[in-house]
Amino acid sequence: MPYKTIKTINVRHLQILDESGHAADPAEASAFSDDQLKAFFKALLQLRIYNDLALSLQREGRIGTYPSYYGQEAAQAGSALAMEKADWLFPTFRETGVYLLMGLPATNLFRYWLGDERGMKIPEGINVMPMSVPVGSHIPHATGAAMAMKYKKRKEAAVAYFGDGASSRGDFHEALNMAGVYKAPAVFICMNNQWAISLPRSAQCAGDTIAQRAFSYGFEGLQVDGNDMLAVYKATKDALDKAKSGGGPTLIECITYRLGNHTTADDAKRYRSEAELAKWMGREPLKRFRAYMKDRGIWNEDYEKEVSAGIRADIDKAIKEAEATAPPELKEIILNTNAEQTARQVRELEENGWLK
Amino acid sequence: MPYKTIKTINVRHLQILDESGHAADPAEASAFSDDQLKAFFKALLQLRIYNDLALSLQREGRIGTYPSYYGQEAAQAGSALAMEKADWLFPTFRETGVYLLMGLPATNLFRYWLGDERGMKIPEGINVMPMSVPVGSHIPHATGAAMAMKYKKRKEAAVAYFGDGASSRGDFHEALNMAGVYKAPAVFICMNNQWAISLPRSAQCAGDTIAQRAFSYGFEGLQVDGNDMLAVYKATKDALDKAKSGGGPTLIECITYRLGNHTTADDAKRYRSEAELAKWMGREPLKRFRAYMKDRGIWNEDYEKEVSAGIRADIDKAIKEAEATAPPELKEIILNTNAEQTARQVRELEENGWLK
Amino acid sequence: MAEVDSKKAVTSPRLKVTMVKALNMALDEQLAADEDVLLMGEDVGLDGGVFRVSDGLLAKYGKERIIDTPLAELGILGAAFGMSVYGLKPIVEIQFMAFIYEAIEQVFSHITRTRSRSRGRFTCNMVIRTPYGLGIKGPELHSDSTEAIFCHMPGLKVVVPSSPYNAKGLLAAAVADPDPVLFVEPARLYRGLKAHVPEEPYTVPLSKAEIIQEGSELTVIAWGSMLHKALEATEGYGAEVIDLLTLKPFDEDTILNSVKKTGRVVIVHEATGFCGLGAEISAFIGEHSILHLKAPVLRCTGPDAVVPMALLEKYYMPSVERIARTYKKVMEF
Amino acid sequence: MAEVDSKKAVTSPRLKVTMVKALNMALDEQLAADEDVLLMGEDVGLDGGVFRVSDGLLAKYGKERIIDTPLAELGILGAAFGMSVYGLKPIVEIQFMAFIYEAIEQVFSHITRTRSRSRGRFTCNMVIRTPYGLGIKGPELHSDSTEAIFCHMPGLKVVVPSSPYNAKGLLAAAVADPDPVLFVEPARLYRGLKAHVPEEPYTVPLSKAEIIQEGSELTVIAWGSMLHKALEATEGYGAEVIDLLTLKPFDEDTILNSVKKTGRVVIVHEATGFCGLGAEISAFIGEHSILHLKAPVLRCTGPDAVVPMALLEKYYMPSVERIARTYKKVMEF
Ligand SMILES: Cc1ncc(C[n+]2csc(CCOP(=O)(O)OP(=O)(O)O)c2C)c(N)n1
Ligand SMILES: Cc1ncc(C[n+]2csc(CCOP(=O)(O)OP(=O)(O)O)c2C)c(N)n1
Ligand SMILES: [Mg+2]
Ligand SMILES: [Mg+2]
Repeated sequence: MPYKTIKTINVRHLQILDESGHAADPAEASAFSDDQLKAFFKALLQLRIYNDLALSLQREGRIGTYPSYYGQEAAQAGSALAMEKADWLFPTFRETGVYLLMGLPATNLFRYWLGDERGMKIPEGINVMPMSVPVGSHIPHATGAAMAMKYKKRKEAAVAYFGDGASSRGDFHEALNMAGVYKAPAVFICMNNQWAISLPRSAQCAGDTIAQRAFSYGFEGLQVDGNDMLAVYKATKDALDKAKSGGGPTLIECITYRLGNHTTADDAKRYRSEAELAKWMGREPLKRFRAYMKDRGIWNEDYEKEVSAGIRADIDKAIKEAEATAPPELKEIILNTNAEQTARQVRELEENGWLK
Repeated sequence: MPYKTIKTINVRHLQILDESGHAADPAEASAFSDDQLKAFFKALLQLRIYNDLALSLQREGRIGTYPSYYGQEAAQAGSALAMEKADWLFPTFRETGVYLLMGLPATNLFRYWLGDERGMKIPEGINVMPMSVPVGSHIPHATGAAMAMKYKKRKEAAVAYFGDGASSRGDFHEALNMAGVYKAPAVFICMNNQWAISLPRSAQCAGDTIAQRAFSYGFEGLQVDGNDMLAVYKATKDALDKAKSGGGPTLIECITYRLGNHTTADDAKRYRSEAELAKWMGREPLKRFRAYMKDRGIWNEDYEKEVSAGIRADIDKAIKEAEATAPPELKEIILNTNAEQTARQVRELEENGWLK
Repeated sequence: MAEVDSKKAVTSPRLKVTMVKALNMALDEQLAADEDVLLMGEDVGLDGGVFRVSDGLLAKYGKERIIDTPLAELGILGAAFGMSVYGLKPIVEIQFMAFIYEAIEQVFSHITRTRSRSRGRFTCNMVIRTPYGLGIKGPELHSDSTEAIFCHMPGLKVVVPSSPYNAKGLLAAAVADPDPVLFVEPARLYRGLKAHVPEEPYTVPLSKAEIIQEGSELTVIAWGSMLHKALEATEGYGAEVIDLLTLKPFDEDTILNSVKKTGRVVIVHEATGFCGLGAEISAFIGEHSILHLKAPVLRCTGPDAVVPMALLEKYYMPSVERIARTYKKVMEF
Repeated sequence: MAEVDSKKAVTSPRLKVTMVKALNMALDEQLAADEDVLLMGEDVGLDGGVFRVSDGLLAKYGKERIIDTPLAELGILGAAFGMSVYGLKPIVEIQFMAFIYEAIEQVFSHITRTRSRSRGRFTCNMVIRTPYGLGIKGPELHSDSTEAIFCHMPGLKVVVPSSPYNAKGLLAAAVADPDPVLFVEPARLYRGLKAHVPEEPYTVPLSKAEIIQEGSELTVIAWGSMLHKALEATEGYGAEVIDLLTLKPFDEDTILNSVKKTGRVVIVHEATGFCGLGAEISAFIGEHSILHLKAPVLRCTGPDAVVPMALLEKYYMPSVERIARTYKKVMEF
């Protein structure tokens, strides 16, 4: 045979808790302390409750179109909790939970979902970029920020979040390729929730995994059980450590599932089966985590009630604050376009009566 | 260990003639008949001579900027000769040799290099698109044409040519991904000539091969010795056959080398070493093919002289014809913009005196 | 919202439908009439498109003709280009206008240049459909109106319907056109108005504007989403309202004839003013009709600012009041 | 080619240099002055850029600051955006203007919107340099001039130098500007003219036009590559010639003051006319100065056609004769 094999690539997968929530890898699982587990559980609950409340607000017409992340809480929380304050995050519109955990006040988020740009005025000290709407287009930003960190010789990493759909976009490719070339301290987290609106993952790309794409860019890609908070945390942490110690980028494909509609403007029943939904409902991250907490003897109903109540109170307060915020002034339409207003902009502000 | 391997990918390489031109795989090599070899040799010579003449014309100021393909003749000829008339080709500006072998009159090519759009008015019956200048941007066109062929249930394939540089572009990714999804009868031929102007392949991407990228799109990518005409021919033929029999796309990475400057406006001495050039000069395709012809006892100097003379006469005639062609009429500036001229265009034609 | 029921839409049987339905009917007709017509884009299949313009077409024509694509705008337009030079007539849906930006190179460097580049050997019979504009309280980047950018691309036609009737007829004409057409649909009007539309196929010609209201005091030029506001704001004036319909190449005669009559012009569009299409129309009128002008040609447009999200959108978009103020300025000059 | 030696370029020591060299000096100064300034693009390193604008900088500043990138325009601009929100000041070279098209989404959806989107938390101090225009007998797509598209993007400044002197000073000002600037360099003038340029750093302010020649009969507005032809064609008229320098936002006062004086205007640009920047300038003058106009504002531009290759380029580009004909039309109106 004139053909000879010149290269072999192995794609790895990480799971610590199995689908029912028991330790698939007891050694790894027991490395997490009780306190850590409790903090993780609180984060999961916080994300679940926020999302539920946001959905009700939307139904009541109190916020605009909202993209639920129901089912993806472990992937969001597991990765976010692995970050350090100095890391820079580049999320999409579905990473509401990541914003919350990185410290963005819930008030900001509710304002944003009302259609108020001020919601994405991220407070100084929180290095999370505003939600990126054009799918995939923000991935190169993480590469650039990571290149900047490397140039500045800072022990930081840049993290991009994006979906399975986004992995089909040219920006994904150019960004990961450049990150590989410059060995940039970047972590690329693909939230493979099996759907891009109505397009199933199988029709998004013909490759078996999205993770394996990383090898063409000269670094590792791995698959993680995205509904297993411990696995997501560990994979993210490992990737961040590697990035910060000069090991270059990593692509992490979190296998998860969007249990809700794409957004509140979508009706997933048009394109996917009840059976599929039921199957994934069985692997839902909170239930799994609860089961493992029980195994560890650190969960009971009262405990969960108490934690929930605290979270709910905080979010309720944030909703009140958000709704009590005065609407943006009309001059805001123009004022943030550039640092200084042009003559034309000044005229427009005056003629339209936007200065008052 | 919580990590487990879930997928293994093997990247293959094809060589039939070794670097000195002797059969690396005697069985495969001897499958080519003497007549075939002679036709291949003629093609290689034709390409070499055309390129030499084009370079002299450029030096004499008789054509404009010209991108030499010196060193890449086997990759161009080996792939082009594997095509059928009904296949559609989407080449770049460096595939002059492919145009010649697909039947585009050399006159057209010389006109084109003079800066005359009429040179790319491809005659009916030749399914080769005009040279694409924005690197990478034409790759999706092959995917689309292949999808159309499949829809029309025709046994044809669409072939895109592009460089190692182009493989960094988003269009490459989106095109190959879509081709994988639709199992389109497409063949993607990457002419990895080690350089994208001054950027070496190693700085273009950190992956070991460009070929391996195909696996992320769900189909095979393989590396071929691109200075081995037999290997290129066989790989292309196999890929075309696979495409036409419903097997989907293939990515072929031809490992070759641009022995000349990027274009006549470039000076490769600014960025690459004499030693590297010398190394690749030793693997130059024509010399290798000649050596194998000798092994087979079907080459001698007189034979080559005779073939060369015929080729040169043809090209000289084409140059004369090209130079005797009347310059384009001025109305041509506007006439081909759309099927029918708009009122404004008619005014512009009149006011500028372009109608005469 | 005012109902614009074209005078031409009088043949029977007629259906009272939304623009979404009218477009759906047009697509259905085109697909039925010519097997070389395909529809492709994100979510156009089972989902029927996020605005449901292609609802039901997958079931009728199958997934080889109603092609759900990966999330890859440049791949989509690039592949559609490959299909069209091969001989098919793809209709591409780009989910929102701002999402075509990744693929602008395909439009500008290939789709619009292939006829010229190949001196006519290869042509591109393609229609790119995309919704535009504010007024739907969409998330960020769901409300752009950047038609002017595309109008600056030689070789491209740009069309904007304003009613169910002309949406159906213009889309048919766009598919029939041998050159590429960008067909920009005002999202705010998708379901905001219903009108009678003939059931049978018909075309509304490209490059012809329609005079929606005759008048002799003021010429108002608008299209798509702004047309109805511009019309509403004319109350009290004898204004002639021109629905441009095809933005590039626009109907020069209809504009100049009206200007000759009125001597006063206001152009209304939602996009930011600087280098918007209003500038071209104004410059064109200045070049050809300066002696007829009794007042400056004014534009009422979006400000020189980033398109806002829901809370500010109704201020960014020219309102009936703002438009009326502009008319007043021109009338009182 | 006429030499435009700015009156301001009188400080000594002075060097007589090409625009390429002047830009190289400006880059060198910026890199020397601020370690947050980086240069990135295709072939900007060892090769010194295909026009040699960055010649020698790699040796001086190293490959961490003079970054040779993969062939990936959207990746380049996207990464540069990430760098700039992080706090660096990248200067990006796009090899030819037409090759920015793949990356337009980065410009339009991120680079120009981040200040607005984040209400000032994140800003983008980036300069994108790219050569434009015909006259270099380049291959296809090496001669586009699509500045108008970028002028239509709120939040972006667009600058075009016309001489070695202003190239150096404007580039310095562009780097200093806190917002993104598209810096479009006339390739035809890269080596076509030499002029005296101070060795020390200086800036030429953005948003200020320069009156290159004073006059009272006719206002001529041009920039970059066309400026010198427009100037040459004024022979015989008392024409005031305005070098716009910053296209967006342009210097309104200089234009209006001149129009007030002359009452006659011609705008010259190389890009196709339809929705070109000439349209905006003409519309603007019409809006603000109609009573001063003695003749229509005319544009002398490229035709509504695909930019041609070498053999036809000199016809597509406004020639001195074509420009002079346009002046005549306006003068004789
Ligand atoms: C460039 C672009 N194209 C289309 C859209 C419309 N759109 C919004 S989300 C989405 C699907 C995204 O899928 P994926 O990347 O898997 O993320 P998910 O929504 O599943 O979280 C689409 C098509 C968009 N926002 N941007
Ligand atoms: C989109 C784009 N960017 C930049 C260029 C300028 N350019 C022309 S060829 C080239 C290098 C191409 O490298 P590769 O793809 O390896 O092809 P090769 O020239 O080696 O055949 C560059 C940067 C271009 N033509 N198109
Ligand atoms: Mg998804
Ligand atoms: Mg190459």
